[in-house]
Amino acid sequence: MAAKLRETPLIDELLKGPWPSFVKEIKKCAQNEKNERGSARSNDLLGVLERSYKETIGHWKHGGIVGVMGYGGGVIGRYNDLPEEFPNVAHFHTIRVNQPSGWFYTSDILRKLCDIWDKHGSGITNMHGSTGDIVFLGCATDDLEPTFADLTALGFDLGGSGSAVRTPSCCCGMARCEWACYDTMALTDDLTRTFQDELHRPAFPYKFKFKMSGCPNDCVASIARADMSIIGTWRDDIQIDQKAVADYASKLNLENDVISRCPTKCMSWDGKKLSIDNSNCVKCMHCINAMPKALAPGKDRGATILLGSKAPIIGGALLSSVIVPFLKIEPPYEDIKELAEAIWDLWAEHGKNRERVGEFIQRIGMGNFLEQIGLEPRPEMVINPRSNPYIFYDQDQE
Amino acid sequence: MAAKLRETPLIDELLKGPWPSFVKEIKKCAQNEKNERGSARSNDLLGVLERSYKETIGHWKHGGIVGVMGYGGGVIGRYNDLPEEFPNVAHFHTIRVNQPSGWFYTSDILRKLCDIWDKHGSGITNMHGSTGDIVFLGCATDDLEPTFADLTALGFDLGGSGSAVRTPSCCCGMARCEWACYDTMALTDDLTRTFQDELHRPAFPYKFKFKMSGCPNDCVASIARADMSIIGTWRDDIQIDQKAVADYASKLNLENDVISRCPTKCMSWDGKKLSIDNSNCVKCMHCINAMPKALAPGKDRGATILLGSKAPIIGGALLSSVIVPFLKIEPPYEDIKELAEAIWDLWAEHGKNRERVGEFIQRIGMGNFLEQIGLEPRPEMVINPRSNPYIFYDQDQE
Amino acid sequence: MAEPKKKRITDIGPPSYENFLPPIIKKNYGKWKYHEIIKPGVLMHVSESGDKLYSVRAATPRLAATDTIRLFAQIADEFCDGFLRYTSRNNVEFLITDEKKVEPCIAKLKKEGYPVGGMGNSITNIVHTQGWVHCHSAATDASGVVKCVMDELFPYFESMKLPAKLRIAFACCLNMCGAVHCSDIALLGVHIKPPVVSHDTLPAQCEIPTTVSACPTGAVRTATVDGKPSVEIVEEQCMFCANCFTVCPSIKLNNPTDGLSVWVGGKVSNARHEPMFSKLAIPYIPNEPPRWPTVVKSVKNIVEVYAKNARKFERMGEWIERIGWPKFFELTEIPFTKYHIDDFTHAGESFRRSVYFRQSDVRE
Amino acid sequence: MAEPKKKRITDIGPPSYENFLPPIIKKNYGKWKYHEIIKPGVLMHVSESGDKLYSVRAATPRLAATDTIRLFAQIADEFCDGFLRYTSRNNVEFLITDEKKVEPCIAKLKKEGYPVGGMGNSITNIVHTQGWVHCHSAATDASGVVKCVMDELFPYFESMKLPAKLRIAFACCLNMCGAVHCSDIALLGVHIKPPVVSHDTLPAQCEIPTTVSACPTGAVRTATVDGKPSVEIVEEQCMFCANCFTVCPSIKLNNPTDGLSVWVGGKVSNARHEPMFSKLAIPYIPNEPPRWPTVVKSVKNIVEVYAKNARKFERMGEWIERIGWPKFFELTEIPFTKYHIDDFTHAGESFRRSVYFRQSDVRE
Ligand code: SRM
Ligand code: SRM
Ligand code: SRM
Ligand code: SRM
Ligand code: SF4
Ligand code: SF4
Ligand code: SF4
Ligand code: SF4
Ligand code: SF4
Ligand code: SF4
Ligand code: SF4
Ligand code: SF4
Repeated sequence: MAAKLRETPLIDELLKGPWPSFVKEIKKCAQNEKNERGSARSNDLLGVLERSYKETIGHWKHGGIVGVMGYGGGVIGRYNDLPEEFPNVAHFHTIRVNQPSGWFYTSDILRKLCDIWDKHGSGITNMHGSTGDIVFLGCATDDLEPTFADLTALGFDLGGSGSAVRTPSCCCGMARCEWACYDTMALTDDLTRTFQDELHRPAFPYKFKFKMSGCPNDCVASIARADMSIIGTWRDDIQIDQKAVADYASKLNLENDVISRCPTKCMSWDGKKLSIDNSNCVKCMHCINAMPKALAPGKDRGATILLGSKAPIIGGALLSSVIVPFLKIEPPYEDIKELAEAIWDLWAEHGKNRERVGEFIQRIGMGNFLEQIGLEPRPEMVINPRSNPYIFYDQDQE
Repeated sequence: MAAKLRETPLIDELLKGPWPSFVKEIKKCAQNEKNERGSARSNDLLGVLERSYKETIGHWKHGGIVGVMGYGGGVIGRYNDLPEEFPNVAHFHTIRVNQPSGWFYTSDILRKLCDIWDKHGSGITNMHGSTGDIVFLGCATDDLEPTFADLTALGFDLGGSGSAVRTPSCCCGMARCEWACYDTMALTDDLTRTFQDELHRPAFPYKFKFKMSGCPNDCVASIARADMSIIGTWRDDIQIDQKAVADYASKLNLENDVISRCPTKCMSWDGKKLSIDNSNCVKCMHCINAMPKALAPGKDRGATILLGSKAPIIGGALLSSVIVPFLKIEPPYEDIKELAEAIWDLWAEHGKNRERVGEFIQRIGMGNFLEQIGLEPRPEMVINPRSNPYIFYDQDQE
Repeated sequence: MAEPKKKRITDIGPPSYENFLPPIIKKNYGKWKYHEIIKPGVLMHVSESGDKLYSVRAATPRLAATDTIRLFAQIADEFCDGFLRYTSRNNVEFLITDEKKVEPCIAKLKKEGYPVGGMGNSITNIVHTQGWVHCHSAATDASGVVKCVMDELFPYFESMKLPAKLRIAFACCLNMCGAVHCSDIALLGVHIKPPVVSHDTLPAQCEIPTTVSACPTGAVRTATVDGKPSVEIVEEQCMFCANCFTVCPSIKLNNPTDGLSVWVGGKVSNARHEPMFSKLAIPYIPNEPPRWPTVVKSVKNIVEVYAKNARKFERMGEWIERIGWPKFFELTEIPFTKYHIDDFTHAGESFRRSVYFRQSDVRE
Repeated sequence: MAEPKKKRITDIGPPSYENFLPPIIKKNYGKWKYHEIIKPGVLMHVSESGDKLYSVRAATPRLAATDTIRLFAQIADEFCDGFLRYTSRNNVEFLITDEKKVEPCIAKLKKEGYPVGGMGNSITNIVHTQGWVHCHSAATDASGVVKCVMDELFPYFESMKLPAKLRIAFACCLNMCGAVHCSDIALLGVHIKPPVVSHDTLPAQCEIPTTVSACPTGAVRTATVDGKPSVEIVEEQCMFCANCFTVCPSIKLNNPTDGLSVWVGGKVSNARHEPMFSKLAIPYIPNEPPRWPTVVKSVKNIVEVYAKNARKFERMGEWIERIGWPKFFELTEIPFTKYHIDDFTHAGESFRRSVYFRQSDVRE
């Protein structure tokens, strides 16, 4: 039977209001009769949180090295700094469980995941973590291995942490979106499987994230949050259904809402026919977004590969930058895998500790980087050529 | 009588073609009968040049410290590395003579300048140097002081060199341009006079250039080439002569050439009347440039003051950046002078050797810089606020 | 109940997504033709075959009890043959084939307290992080602030009346796990006091060279304290990034003076305008639990000014770019301070290097 | 002839410009109403009073013999009551009040070899520097290259048929005295071999710490050579900026392998588009005196492609921005190399951080 709930007047204020309440979720766990140990943990979590709310300061300490046998990642260690007062959360680790591509589930599989977590942990989850994992929040050190055993038995495995490949993620792509220029879910699944070793046994200078978006709308924020961003695009003409355009013309202000919003002004509408100068289209998606029934990406589809985005620590945030302007994305994806491996080899050898790929490229120079991984320089890789005159001319040739 | 001209088959190729030839100019000097010593110098210069053309390498050495008494600048020392072969250009210094504002001359004053230079130097000049000076090119060390005496007697003085204020320069402004938003020539003249000491006696970490342009067309490239750029602008409404607009409408394609080229799209033309949303005008000048008879800058005129442009050595080139969004420019210009002096005081104290003001501001931070010189931060100073989260929060206040 | 010892399974990766796709998706995979948002929170995708899939999107607080997940499973069984998915922003989507089940599904979700919306030109769920619930690094709570902000912005979740999508993200420290660097509005926990070093424990817990080199500004210096090797912090050089804290457990940065900053104008999509970073709007707001009134008010103000002034299809950053930052500060009445002017490595790139700006005609 | 000793005059500054203004300018100072370019090289300014001033602009090679200046003085006497001025780009302008004198003045100038033009949508004089005529730092000649380029582009000086103004600048080394960093087309002398150190003379001539710290990449290191203090150059780290050479006379950088690079798309004015830096088009062309055929051909090619493709009022940089750099390289047939991708301090700012570019539909 679950223990009596702690008194938490401050965080109880967060039970009010229309938005679903995380405090209610923690309380559900604290009152979960199926899960006695877990409910005690959740109850102590309420206490810790109430205390933080009173003191305006957190009560968690640096994690130590905890994990499951043979894996270097997948678990984030976490300890409380008030273990006397809150013994049930003295250690309160998280387990990152690799989600299925596109976050599709059946009710059946979700229930089985819940069973495992109720058996071993706090019952608190994040659906999902910011990288994409199913996050089991609040596991004692001793429970890690049994949880892992049950997870693998169900067909799940851990996600990444530390200086390793991180759990790849993707938009729903072809499963439910008409704009997907390649099969994001299939590629994500394949890369995840191919790079299990790189994912579970950190061997890089720092973390490496993959994110796949099916089109330039970039619904997994790949360009901002992935060391390798694979973003769908096309290189032939936008498909136009002129009749459907005409229908939109009666609902939308075609001139204001579409034509004049095209960043390269490459569209025109004569009242009857929409024309697009596709050679000047930068594939921004706006016109297609605005008229999904009338327009669609071209038929010669593939993706642009970009490298290097990351959060600001420590040189400032980066967005990914173009490394392969266009690539057809087809199984078995050997070209992408070889590219990733070539990059890792170079970076593993020459990267500094805690230096992300994006920072590494900037430090050694894009020109050198391309030469090392065997890619040709292309003007699509830059907004503009250099403006400073500090050119490292090769000395070995005239 | 002038010596026999040296044989210069290579550079003689540069006598051909429609563009006026500098080789012809040097030859004129080498044959100048009024100036025997000077013509010998010019003749040797032809020889040096021919040699460089043959060997594809220059023959000038680092300058030493040469100059006129009591001045730290105004002369660039220059020595030849083949003094045996070309004795008349063994030393071949340049004298920078401060031009009158706007480069206006009378035939009379030009002749008098020529007389001085024929008397003491090679007869070769640059009209003008890149900073704006009248450049006398090719003076022997002993001739410096006499040249200077004759120049000052004529009412001229030296320009700047070294770590000092450099010769200020300006566009012709109100003298001959209808767009001048302040009197560039008067300000240039006044600043030059006020800062004679700073110009002649280097006391800064590095050079400091002033350039004044009367409007955002910036005909002296002030924003690219001056540590302090003073560029005319206005803040009320563009003056419109609707009748004249209508006249242009028959010559220009108003829609394509003017309206659609406005960077903020703040203009419209209904076939009869031109309207401008002046609150969105960024004072780019395009519409005014395109229709000078119809449009003119507003009446509430002044200037924007910007700081810090420079060539790339060594951190990369900079353009000047806004420090005072708008200032009325009126004699005696105390506000501008005080601002310049406040900047120099700070920079002289904290600047590194060979650090230009633009680099200095970036190193110490614009926020600190503004605080030190007593200016308020204004959003006009930036393209956008910071995107990195590395904020140096003050510790002395809560 | 002890289970019989089995061979240890490792490196299998996640189960294939194919196991979890509803038949309508399997059939129409890669063959969707177009979509329509038929009402707030309800997407209809139409396939080349004419098949129609209805997705009902409901909010979650992301932090979910197993019992809540079970509740969603039950709802999926009731309306969607057991098929559902989560989105990249922590919403849950019920994948319905039978149009008639759409309304009952919505009704059920609302009844259980999981409102439907976050589609089209709305404010959807806030991408966020751990905060005081789990992370050692947090300068503020995450879930609590998110809850208070979304309570206030709730009408924008349930409707589609904004000029464009408005994405809010939250991160509790400068590590920015919520990837707030490219959001229309970003909330970011900040430390504003320099780290405190435990000289006693440091020699045992930290690698001193790593700690020294972790500091991007060189503010961490080696020092000898009471005869023992340690480090000291040159306070004027610290900009509170917490990188020294990340690598050394004997350095403490959390402080009751911690608070939040507000950033605006970032985006990720390529639509119309290239992706943009978020830019600083408000440098510091103190932590005010439990309901963070100042943050909530500030965000609401920015949303309302944007909603009132932006043109159709204009994301926050596009709008600000059109009107100019001086106007943004004027309209929102947020004071512009020296903190807004970048002074880090690439600071100079953000200086206004032209005379190309709107002159205000207010006399000085 | 010895003059009597006078008190030494210093710090008087230049004579006041007021001494040199023609009466029509004094009268109408600040009261000009509008202007017209009545034909190539001839500006007419009309004042509020109705007065008209004609300015005839003639090319000079900048490097001028005193006799040439005397010639200009004489022409000014003949047509302009002795009034003339120089422009910010080394042209000379004859300030004529009497319209009837315009044509004779032009005729005289042409006859003397100083052509009239450089106004409106033309190519005006090339801003340039000393080159082998005077500077120790020069990687190439200045006046010679300028002469050859302008000989070739001469029709563009005399006409106004370009889409917009096209400004060319020239600098003979990376110090860029010609301020080539913001020009439509810029020619820049470059060294491509590392400096050579005279270890013999160095101890006497150079301050070693200054020399070491002058190098932005840390390629200059202290060294002991033959028992004497000196410096050595780490060749792989050198990008040939010549800064060590500037501060130390015992370092030599000039080399017969020196050459030129070509840059495009910069501008200074705020018209339509903010000022822009020039960007690298051609990394290296060897010095080919006396007529520099490759440079001339390359510049001409760029001008012609621009002239053919740009829209009215579009400066080089605006045009390239509209069509995109890949297209620029395609149209000009200039190869894109690794040198074009920036790798200095702010390199990352020039990377394409979006998928926002024109996809060429050529199969890979
Ligand atoms: C759990 C999660 C936040 C969440 O609530 O969702 C998370 C939590 C932590 N992140 Fe993160 N990061 C999480 C996604 C991210 C993301 C977003 C993404 O992956 O799309 C980013 C920004 C993108 C990027 O990778 O740059 C991110 C950027 C960081 C950084 C800064 C890295 C950088 O190069 O700038 C750190 C600092 C570090 O690595 O030392 C960090 C470090 C951490 C640590 C391990 C704290 C630390 O300093 O050791 C956090 C553990 C928190 C805890 O105790 O629970 N986390 N972290 C996310 C992972 C869940 C999952 O696996 O699905
Ligand atoms: C004569 C002149 C070039 C010309 O042919 O017109 C010139 C000539 C020299 N410049 Fe310059 N600069 C001249 C205008 C410029 C300009 C243009 C301007 O002022 O508008 C610039 C770019 C703008 C700027 O200031 O950044 C310029 C940027 C430099 C630099 C790089 C400074 C920097 O901070 O990046 C140097 C290197 C140095 O200072 O050591 C330099 C150095 C030099 C030296 C003194 C060479 C040296 O390393 O000591 C040259 C002497 C040449 C000689 O022997 O005749 N010169 N120099 C120009 C001055 C004439 C005059 O007084 O009117
Ligand atoms: C379900 C989801 C993908 C997934 O696999 O999970 C998704 C699904 C769709 N997105 Fe998205 N987007 C999703 C996250 C994103 C993100 C990522 C993010 O916000 O972190 C972005 C980038 C946002 C940014 O730029 O900051 C994103 C930018 C877009 C855009 C571009 C909008 C713009 O004008 O900038 C579109 C086009 C549109 O809506 O017109 C779009 C369009 C769509 C469409 C219409 C695509 C389709 O045909 O099915 C889907 C419904 C849109 C809607 O919700 O209004 N989606 N979409 C994600 C839902 C998140 C949520 O729960 O709210
Ligand atoms: C005489 C001079 C100023 C001086 O005091 O010496 C001058 C004079 C005029 N400029 Fe200029 N500009 C002069 C150098 C410049 C410069 C500086 C430079 O080139 O180094 C610029 C900046 C160039 C740049 O952006 O790189 C400059 C950018 C302009 C512009 C903007 C053009 C644009 O579209 O970007 C205009 C407006 C126009 O022409 O429509 C302009 C317009 C004018 C007008 C029409 C102004 C007027 O009403 O009198 C003058 C005649 C223009 C013409 O030549 O076509 N002037 N003008 C300079 C002549 C140089 C020469 O001999 O060729
Ligand atoms: S990124 Fe493109 S393909 Fe993927 S879900 Fe978003 S709109 Fe669809
Ligand atoms: S996708 Fe974007 S760039 Fe291309 S035509 Fe449509 S709006 Fe224009
Ligand atoms: S900068 Fe403006 S005011 Fe000065 S000459 Fe040029 S156009 Fe006229
Ligand atoms: S000056 Fe420029 S911004 Fe202002 S109205 Fe004219 S074209 Fe538009
Ligand atoms: S943003 Fe910082 S405090 Fe929040 S979860 Fe990530 S590392 Fe922890
Ligand atoms: S918080 Fe950051 S800036 Fe401050 S001392 Fe630590 S690492 Fe250095
Ligand atoms: S650009 Fe270089 S070589 Fe040319 S004059 Fe200036 S310093 Fe001398
Ligand atoms: S030329 Fe420049 S980069 Fe090369 S050694 Fe000298 S200072 Fe360093």
